[in-house]
Amino acid sequence: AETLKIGVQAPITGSYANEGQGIDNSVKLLAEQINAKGGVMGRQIEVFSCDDEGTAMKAAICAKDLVNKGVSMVIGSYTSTCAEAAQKTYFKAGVLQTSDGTADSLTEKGYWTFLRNSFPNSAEADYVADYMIGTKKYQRIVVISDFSSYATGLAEATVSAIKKAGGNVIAYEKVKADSQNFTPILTQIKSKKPDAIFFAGYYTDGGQLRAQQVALGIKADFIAGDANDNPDFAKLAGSAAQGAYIVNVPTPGMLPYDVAKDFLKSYETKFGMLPPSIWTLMNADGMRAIIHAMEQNKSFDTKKAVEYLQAMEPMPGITGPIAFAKDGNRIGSSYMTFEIQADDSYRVAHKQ
Amino acid sequence: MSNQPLFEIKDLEVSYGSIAAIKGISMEVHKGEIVTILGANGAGKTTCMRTISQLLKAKSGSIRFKNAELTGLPAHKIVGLGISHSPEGRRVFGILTVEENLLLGAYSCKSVDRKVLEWVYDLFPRLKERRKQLSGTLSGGEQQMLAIGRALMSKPEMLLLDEPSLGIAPILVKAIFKQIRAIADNGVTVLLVEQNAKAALKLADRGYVLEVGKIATSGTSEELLSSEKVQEAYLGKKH
Amino acid sequence: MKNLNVFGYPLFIVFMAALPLGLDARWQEVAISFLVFSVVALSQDIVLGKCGIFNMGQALFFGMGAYCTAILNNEYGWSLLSTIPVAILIPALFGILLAGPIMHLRGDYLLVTTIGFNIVFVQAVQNNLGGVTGGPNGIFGLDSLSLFGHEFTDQVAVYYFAFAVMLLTLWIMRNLEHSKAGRALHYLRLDPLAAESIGINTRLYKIFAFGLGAGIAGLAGTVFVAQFTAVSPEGFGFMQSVLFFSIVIVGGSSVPGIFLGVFVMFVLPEVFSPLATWRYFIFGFAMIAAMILRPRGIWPAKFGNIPKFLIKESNHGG
Amino acid sequence: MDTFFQQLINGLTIGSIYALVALGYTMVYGVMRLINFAHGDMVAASAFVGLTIYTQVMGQSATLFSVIMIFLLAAVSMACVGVILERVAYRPLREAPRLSAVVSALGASLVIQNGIMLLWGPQMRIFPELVPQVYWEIGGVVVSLIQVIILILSLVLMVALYFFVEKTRMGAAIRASSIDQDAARLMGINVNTIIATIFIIGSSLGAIGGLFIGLYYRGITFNMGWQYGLFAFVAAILGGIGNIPGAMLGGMLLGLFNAFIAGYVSSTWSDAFTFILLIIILIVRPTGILGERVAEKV
Amino acid sequence: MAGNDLVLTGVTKRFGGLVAVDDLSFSVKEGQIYGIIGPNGAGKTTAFNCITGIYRSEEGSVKWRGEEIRGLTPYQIVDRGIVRTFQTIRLFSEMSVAENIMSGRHIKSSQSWWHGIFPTPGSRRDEKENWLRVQEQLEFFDLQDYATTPTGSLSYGMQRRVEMARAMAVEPTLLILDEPAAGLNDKETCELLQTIYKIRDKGVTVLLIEHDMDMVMEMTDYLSVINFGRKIAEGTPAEVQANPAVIEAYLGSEDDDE
Ligand SMILES: Nc1ncnc2c1ncn2[C@@H]1O[C@H](COP(=O)(O)OP(=O)(O)OP(=O)(O)O)[C@@H](O)[C@H]1O
Ligand SMILES: Nc1ncnc2c1ncn2[C@@H]1O[C@H](COP(=O)(O)OP(=O)(O)OP(=O)(O)O)[C@@H](O)[C@H]1O
Ligand SMILES: [Mg+2]
Ligand SMILES: [Mg+2]
Repeated sequence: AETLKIGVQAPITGSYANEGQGIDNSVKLLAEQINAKGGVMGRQIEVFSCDDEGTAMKAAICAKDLVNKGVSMVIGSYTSTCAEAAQKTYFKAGVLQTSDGTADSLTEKGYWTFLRNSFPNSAEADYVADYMIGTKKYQRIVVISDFSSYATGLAEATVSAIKKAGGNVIAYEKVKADSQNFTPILTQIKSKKPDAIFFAGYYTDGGQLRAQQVALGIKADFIAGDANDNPDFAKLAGSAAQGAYIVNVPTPGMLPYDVAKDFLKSYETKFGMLPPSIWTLMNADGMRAIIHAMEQNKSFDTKKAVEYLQAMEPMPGITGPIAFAKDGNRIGSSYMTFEIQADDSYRVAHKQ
Repeated sequence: MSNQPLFEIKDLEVSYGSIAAIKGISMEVHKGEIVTILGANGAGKTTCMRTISQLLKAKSGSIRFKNAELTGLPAHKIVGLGISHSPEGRRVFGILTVEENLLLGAYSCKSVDRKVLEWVYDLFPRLKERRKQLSGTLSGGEQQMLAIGRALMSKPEMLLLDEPSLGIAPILVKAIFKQIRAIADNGVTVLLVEQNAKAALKLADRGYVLEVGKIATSGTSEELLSSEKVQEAYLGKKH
Repeated sequence: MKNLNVFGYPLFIVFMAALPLGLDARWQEVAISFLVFSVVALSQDIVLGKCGIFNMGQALFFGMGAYCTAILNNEYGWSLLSTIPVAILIPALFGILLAGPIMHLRGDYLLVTTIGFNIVFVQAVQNNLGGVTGGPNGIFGLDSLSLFGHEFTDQVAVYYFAFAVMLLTLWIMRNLEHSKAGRALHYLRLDPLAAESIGINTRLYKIFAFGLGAGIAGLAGTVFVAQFTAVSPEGFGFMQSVLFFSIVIVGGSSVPGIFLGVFVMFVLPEVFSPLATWRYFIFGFAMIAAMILRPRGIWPAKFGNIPKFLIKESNHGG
Repeated sequence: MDTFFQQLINGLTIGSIYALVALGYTMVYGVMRLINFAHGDMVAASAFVGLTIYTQVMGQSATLFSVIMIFLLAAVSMACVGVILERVAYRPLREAPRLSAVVSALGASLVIQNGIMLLWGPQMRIFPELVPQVYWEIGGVVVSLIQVIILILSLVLMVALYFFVEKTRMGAAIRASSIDQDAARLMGINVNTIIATIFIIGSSLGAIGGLFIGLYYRGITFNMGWQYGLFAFVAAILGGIGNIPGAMLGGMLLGLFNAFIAGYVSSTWSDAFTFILLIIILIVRPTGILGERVAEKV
Repeated sequence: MAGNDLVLTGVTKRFGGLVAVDDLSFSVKEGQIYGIIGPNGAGKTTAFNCITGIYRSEEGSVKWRGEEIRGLTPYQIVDRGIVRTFQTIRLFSEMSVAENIMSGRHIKSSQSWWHGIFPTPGSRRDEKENWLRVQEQLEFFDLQDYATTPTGSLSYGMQRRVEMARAMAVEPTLLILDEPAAGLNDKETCELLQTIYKIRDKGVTVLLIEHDMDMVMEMTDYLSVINFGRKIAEGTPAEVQANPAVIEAYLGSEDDDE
């Protein structure tokens, strides 16, 4: 019988493996749930996973691979870089792609096949700038990113948002992801006497940066972007985690919606743990939205599905109401700032 | 000659991969003798010596020393049994000093016997002069002396010498041969491989002539020196 | 040896020429990868296998070729095929320039310098050198293969492009074996001092090998771009170089050995892709086992490449 | 000026880790003329083994005793891995062409690296905070307890190793084996024992390096061995491979290069500049700073 | 200008503090078989290395046909017709005898490097011609039967012959041999002697180092004796043999013999 082929492109191994596995797991879980109810318009869902290892090249290869397998939509990837590397291939093949990648550039190319299921960097940047300048009134801000599209996008957007808000960015530095040793650059930063450090990269580096910042005696507040919202951040930073700030949309456990509670429960029963982060859930929402559109259209046509999504009223999602703008961006945003406590738990420090 | 040989080889065969280098040789050496093995290039002399030291493993046959079987033992056990080997091409430890080389020669003994060291220095006064010099910077002849001296450090009962005159100036060849005699007079049995047949036969009591892995002739030095065959092939009328 | 020339190669070529007809899209893609990586491995063989230069940075030239093509296409709109001369010349030139000052280094020291070059290259590309390399993400969404304005969307076209490049490489390898230059490489690998002492300018020929290897790898880079219409730094990292290095040694630095090596290293993993996580683990064992069982490689290169009239009936060995 | 001294301390800390790991490369190279590419992965493996010992054996206790036990047990287990590695992957290839053994080493590296991934998973694992985060600020320069421990312990180990190799009977046997194995056998030296010893020493030092990485940076990944292994290998080459003081010097210098280049020139170009500097040094001194201890005469 | 003469004047080569060759001068005339003898470590091989460009002497000059060749690289020196063999055999042991000899044709071949990529009819013809020359050498040295045999599996004496054939394939005017008889037994030495005569008869000048005094006395036209890098004597073999300095430093007196 004919099936509805859905691809997963995610970093199933590599540095972001637990995020990637989260995405893969939730797609499989959704597929199972839908198949149990008789599938999508009578078609069973068949899932094809491709591991992009968080690298752009592998992502490009995955894209070709998945297209060759004849999928009609792809969920993922986790990083903007990987999502971007695969975009054009999906676009050429008319395959829908929904990713939590937050780099603004993802929606700037005019590929109708791309649907962002998270909120773009620029939204986060505005929030961060407002929080740092408006609320905290920092005078000497350092911004650090790595080389990924996501991090550079977020960092650049933040720098310009801070400047627009009248703040003073004394340094904007880039670090190499996974390089572990950040002391040389932190030592240089120390000599500039900052009062806040904003880090736009991923948690694997963020935790170590924070630990080394404290070890070097740099007494600045550490504010980390959304990709640091992972339990490993605090574990990596060790006792230095306390007092670090993380900016993100609400954590899975905080989600007030019924859909969310149901989904989290089945996820936990099936996999014995909670999803690693909200990004997993955003991707699940992306998949739910596309299938919803197909069902409403009574057609598997991808183009029609997108047209429907861009026009539809917000539908209830795991991560809140879902709706899409004409450029494929998800509408809305709900950022907040968490402060890490001594026991590694979060305290909400500021809400939008 | 006593009836029980100190050292005995029986039907030894050795090969490199599929190439047979030694094709069944037997020989014996009695205590106190100097025995020489002669032969053209590639006859298998070095192969034979290396097999005695177990650096190479025999395909078949037996090698017995003081009634103990050597084949199958690991190479580093041989010197402990009383057989010392001064290899072809000297093989001194170039970045170690002369004295360090000599001390390593006594590695198999629990402790270094100062008397042996003095004896070696007596045999080769040049080595004493150069004690602290890196052995790699010695001239070829000095290195050869060092190699022999190093082999003596383990107080061997039998000494294997592989071409001690190779590439050595005539004057040093004479000096070295003289010391080999002195070593033998000290009660050490010597098995000597030489290219320089005339000199070797003058020194040795008996000899074996090896030809492509087989023993062609053997006998006392006098017999060999006067043998037609040996004359022709090795001592030969030149030109 | 004779059988290989009379039957082996023609059969292989005919088989490869007909191959895409029997494959679905996914396996066609694997087949293209096989060809591209074979060409790079052959280019590595010129440097490592023939000339004996311990080069662990061949991916650099592969990448440089790919980037030349990608940048010219992306920034200046050149068609992929028209970038070929640049994609050969720039890596070859770099190969020559880089080789110059380091060719006097011995084995392992050369190994690190070539690794170093590779790392410098990857970092330069990641840092978006000159603003054209696309940084760590690379360059995506390049044009497909086109000829005289006609665009080939089918990847079978890419396959035949790769196939042609492989044939060209094989032809050059063959010419090399039957020339003074090719022999010189063997001589200087086996004993540089002896080679120098019979009149071989070892430096010149080492640089020649390096440049030639770099040029061919660069050409393979163009094919790579045609296949993926994308480039990114990690495709040309040090790990890739290690793979090419291993292929040449595991293969035994002979042409059939290298094809086998590429097949084992790049195609088999696709066959066993369900075992993905176990793949490299098993692979490592396979590499060790291959070397232990066949220390000179699976299919060791043979010498004795001499004209018939020299071969006498009573010849020994050979 | 503070910044300069701070970078110096940072550079020396990481440099001494490189040096410890580099010793493993250099010692094996010295005797076997083999670049043991698996060494870096053993360093990584050691960190994971240490983590497991901490959670499974020591019951997550962070006392001084348990820290010492972690070091001892991890070093012993890596020494075993090293010996097995030599038996399985290198000994059969002693007579083979040199590059075959290199490829075998690369294979072993893949096996160990992916073995770690299969056993402990692909994600980053987090090393416990075994050394309390204690800092001293001396005139603007911050030195942490862990840095002091790493520096002192590495130095002690290196000096001990140097005396072992230069002044003892076993050391002389090691040096003799590294010059000429057959000649060493003729002296009654059991070369197999020597090689096993080399692997035991090298792997244990590497294991300690791995634990230092875990303690210092906390995040450990299955593939981090490549990164540290490569740098340590470069350090060994920089000093002159096969040369024990060379490896120590090379490691320290590399750590300093890294720190100063990343600090003063550009952190994004630090690897590139480090390698360029290395290449320049090699062009000027083709066998490393202290030179390789081999001489070929024609 | 004196024909194909090799003239060394005041050549000095140091290794660190060691003066391996010390102010050495001698001249080899066209057509001679010229011998160099001296104790081990006297600097003979080093002197050869200075002539053939493997080392560059710090002082002095090496003139060949009136041209200064000190400072040229080995391959440039080969290009001028000077070819050497080594004290330890350095053949390409994995390769066949024919290929080894072919390596000697390298410098005579008219192909340039790019012919290795794109052959031309001219380069193919050149290839063929050089193989024909290899055949000539195979015949000259009586090696036809071994054309395809890897040199590594030949006996030592045979390898010496291949090495000589390889050097002769270069068509040298001056052939430099470093202890060609080392490790040969008397019979093989005799054969070697005949070969060297044949080479000389082709008009090639021969310069050699040798420890085998019988051979040296028999064969050479003129001799230099070196000790500690310096020349201590020169002359015809008979003169040198009688020179007390040489006896003391090198030959040893007859009464040592017994
Ligand atoms: N490592 C090896 N591999 C293959 N064949 C070898 C090897 N070593 C020696 N042979 C062959 O074994 C035979 C005997 O060699 P061996 O070295 O024992 O001769 P030899 O009598 O010592 O000669 P020489 O006078 O040159 O030292 C020769 O044919 C040689 O080519
Ligand atoms: N590359 C080098 N580095 C250091 N010293 C060297 C080097 N080459 C030669 N020597 C030294 O120079 C001196 C002369 O050596 P050379 O090889 O020329 O001697 P030789 O006369 O050829 O001796 P033999 O007859 O033993 O071959 C020796 O003391 C040797 O140790
Ligand atoms: Mg021999
Ligand atoms: Mg010499």
